[in-house]
Amino acid sequence: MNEPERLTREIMAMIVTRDLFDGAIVNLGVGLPLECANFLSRDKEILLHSELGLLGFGPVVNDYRKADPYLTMVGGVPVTAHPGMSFMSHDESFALIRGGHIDVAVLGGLQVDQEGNLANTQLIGKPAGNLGGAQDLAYGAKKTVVLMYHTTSRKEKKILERCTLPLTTPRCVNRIVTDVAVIDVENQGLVLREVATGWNAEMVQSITGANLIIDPELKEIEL
Amino acid sequence: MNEPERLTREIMAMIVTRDLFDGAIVNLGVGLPLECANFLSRDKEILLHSELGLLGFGPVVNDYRKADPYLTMVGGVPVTAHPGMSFMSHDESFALIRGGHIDVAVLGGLQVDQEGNLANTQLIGKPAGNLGGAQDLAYGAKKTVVLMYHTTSRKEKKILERCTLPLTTPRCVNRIVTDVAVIDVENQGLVLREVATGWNAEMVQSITGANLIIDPELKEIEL
Amino acid sequence: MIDKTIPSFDDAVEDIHDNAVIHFGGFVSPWNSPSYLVSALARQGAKNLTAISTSMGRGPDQAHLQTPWLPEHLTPTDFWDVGLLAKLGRIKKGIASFAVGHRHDLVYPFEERLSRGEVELELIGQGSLAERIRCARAGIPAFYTPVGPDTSVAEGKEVRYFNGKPHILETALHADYALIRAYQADRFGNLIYKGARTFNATMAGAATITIAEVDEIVPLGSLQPEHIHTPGAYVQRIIQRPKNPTLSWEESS
Amino acid sequence: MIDKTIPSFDDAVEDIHDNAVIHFGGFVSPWNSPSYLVSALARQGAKNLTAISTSMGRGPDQAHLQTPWLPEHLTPTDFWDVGLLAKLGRIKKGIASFAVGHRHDLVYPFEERLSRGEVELELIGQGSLAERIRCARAGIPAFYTPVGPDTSVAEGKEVRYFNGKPHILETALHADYALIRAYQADRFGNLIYKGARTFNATMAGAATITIAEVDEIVPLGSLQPEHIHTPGAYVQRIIQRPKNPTLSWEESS
Repeated sequence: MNEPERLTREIMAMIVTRDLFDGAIVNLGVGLPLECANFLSRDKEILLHSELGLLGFGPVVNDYRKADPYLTMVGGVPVTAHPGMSFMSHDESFALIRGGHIDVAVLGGLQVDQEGNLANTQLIGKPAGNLGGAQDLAYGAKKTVVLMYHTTSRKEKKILERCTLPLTTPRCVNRIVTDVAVIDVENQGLVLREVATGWNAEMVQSITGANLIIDPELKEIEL
Repeated sequence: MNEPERLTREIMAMIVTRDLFDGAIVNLGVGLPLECANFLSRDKEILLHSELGLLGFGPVVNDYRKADPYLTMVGGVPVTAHPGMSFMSHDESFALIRGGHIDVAVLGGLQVDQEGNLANTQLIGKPAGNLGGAQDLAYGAKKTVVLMYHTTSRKEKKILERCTLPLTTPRCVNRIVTDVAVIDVENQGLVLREVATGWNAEMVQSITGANLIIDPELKEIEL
Repeated sequence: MIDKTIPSFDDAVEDIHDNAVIHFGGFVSPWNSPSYLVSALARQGAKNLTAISTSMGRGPDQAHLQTPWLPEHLTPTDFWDVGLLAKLGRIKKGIASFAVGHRHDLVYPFEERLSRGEVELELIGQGSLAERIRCARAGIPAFYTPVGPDTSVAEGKEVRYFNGKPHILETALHADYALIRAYQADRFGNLIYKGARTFNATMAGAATITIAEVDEIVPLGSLQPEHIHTPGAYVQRIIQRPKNPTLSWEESS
Repeated sequence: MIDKTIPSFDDAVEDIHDNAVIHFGGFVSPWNSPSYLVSALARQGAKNLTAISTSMGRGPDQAHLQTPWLPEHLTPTDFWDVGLLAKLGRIKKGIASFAVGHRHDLVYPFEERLSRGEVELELIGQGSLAERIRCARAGIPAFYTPVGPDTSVAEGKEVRYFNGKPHILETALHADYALIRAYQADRFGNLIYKGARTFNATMAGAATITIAEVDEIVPLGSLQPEHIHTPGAYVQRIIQRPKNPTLSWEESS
């Protein structure tokens, strides 16, 4: 049986931004999560935070000739100024994170398990990992969303009963958004809330390494 | 025998300011120590710090009609703006103190003993004391100078073998400047360095509650 | 749309409940005290409050004494501090570095009640007080400080040696509400202070709800990003002081 | 008279000794890296250094890759980071949150030496790194953080419960020297940053000697007191970047 089409990274990002509330303070990890910056609703005021000491910045700069070199988020990505933006030191930036003042952290993931443990820092074949600010964000944010492909490029499962890679942060993930499903981490386990068009619960379960509890109101993903 | 004349509060303050080095960052406690602000050498740049988050302010305002209400030091005393002045929060202000970035703290004292213990917060007849920032200053400053009258208004001794009042900070005092003498707290005990005109070591010892080691180069106080 | 502006001081403190723990910002001056928030809380009536404040205040009768050095036109009548609430019997416990008047003839409301055993006091040095509040903002539950061993503040606290010196364990002081004062705010809650930032900037973000009383609310974008002292993420409510001072704390504004 | 201005970058780092512990400020961008201080230290030759830095750097060959998104006129050639020192074999130990290239084809000098077992690494999350450095500035020897339990950073560290949750004890990271970058300074050492203040503002004051490389030294009094981010009390030396960029780290400026 051929697998139904998976969602694009753009659609995946839009699922995350769909659920952000007006006024939310949001930190987007590098890579896939950063895609969300391009799909923020114009009807809502979302304040983006970046670890190096930047809050409330505007969209990523597309025309790099217009980039202000003093205004970059993590990864050196140039962003635009926005009314109400503020700057701070690295220690204050992480006081903001650790102190619980970030509403939503959107992070990439290598593995997530049914307890909400997150592994996203291991680098295969490297003598060490990179921790960055992921531990603090995953712990500190009021809600942690992992945005990742459901399986690896080699079709290995990434949602597991128990992570096999070193943990970034234990018991921190609230929601997993993938290219086929939206899954919430609840006390009783992983609850499948939404599936991509053409997918059903069985098909999602077949590429998931932990038992999925099917939401009685399971829906097709809509934006 | 009549006691020789004691020094005025102005002269006492001048002894302290005489010894401040160019560029020193200095915190003056309320009361007597604040008098030093009026006698800072014009040949030296001394940066005054105040706990509420103020560094490098100018002299105390004499003509209160010219006072800027947003610019007051501890005790609500209005001070003047000065080039190079900066403001900070209370937590940063005490990071500066606790972190060892203040060169000299000049504090008042009720009692000092031969170990350099300081008691200066007890309020007789009150249900509690006021700690203020004295504990942090006495601990954090690189040098702690106590500026106080040698005896109480009832002629009680204030320099003792061991403080009888509750301690503000243990083992913190480096120098005691009084209205009759300059005494350093050294490992071996209290060393009498200077005496006021008309006073000698014996006379100072007679109003001191701890043994004074006489500096072989004992001098008359000069400004 | 984010707009943290509250229409009245009464609205700003409406939900403060009995037994609440409250940070009171400022440093005993009319120009850095959240006076209108204090007076609104006095009218609102919440009681059994735990007050965290550098000073337990002078109260309504003596507040004006704070600035005897100022000419009359610079001595505002609308200066109220936590002493007003102590006077009214709303304070159960104070956590402060200044608890009493510094002269024998200055006896403040909290001090009176302390003498009569009606209130509880935790006296703590200003630096540890500031750091404990900053820790609440920063999500740090406890830290070791070299300030305080072998003194009254060390009583009952763990002592531990680092670098051969004794340190005591101090814990974070989180509050339900922080009442603070700033100079300017925008609707995101970004704050700028004028002069020394005192405990106002320290307490912003150290409570579940931070309420900032400001001289002026300015349009979004007026505050330069580099100049903002407290990012709006730390502030839940802002309210502008009245242009014409009210004469009594009993009068709404 | 206070004047913390140093005439040359070589003079600024002259006394840095072998085995020194050094904070390197910034956050991997030419606009916040203390590039000229790093290059002067490379020329000076001090070795067996312990480097505390958010990233162990890209080194001289790959530094320009940091900003591939910028047009050429905004891609400066005078960008050097701690990776230059790693390349030259001057680093004994790194304390960092980013230790290696984030792609397989990006292998940086520190990473190469780490693979060969020539250097030691203490990997720590960015928030704990920042707080440990801030504690050094603030005279706090140790604190408990909720970030890190049950992960690699907890190894060998004390675990303690507060509010029913595990925390680990982290200790202050003081350095002998902090090499930082700011936008403007006056002769007192007061600093203003442009944009996000990164680790530069965190490290200022966390070392015995803080050396600030700035775009511009301005006359005393030019910086408004409310706008100063780092008070001069935290800074021992300041030095202005050259108007015309040097082309190689081997060239003095």
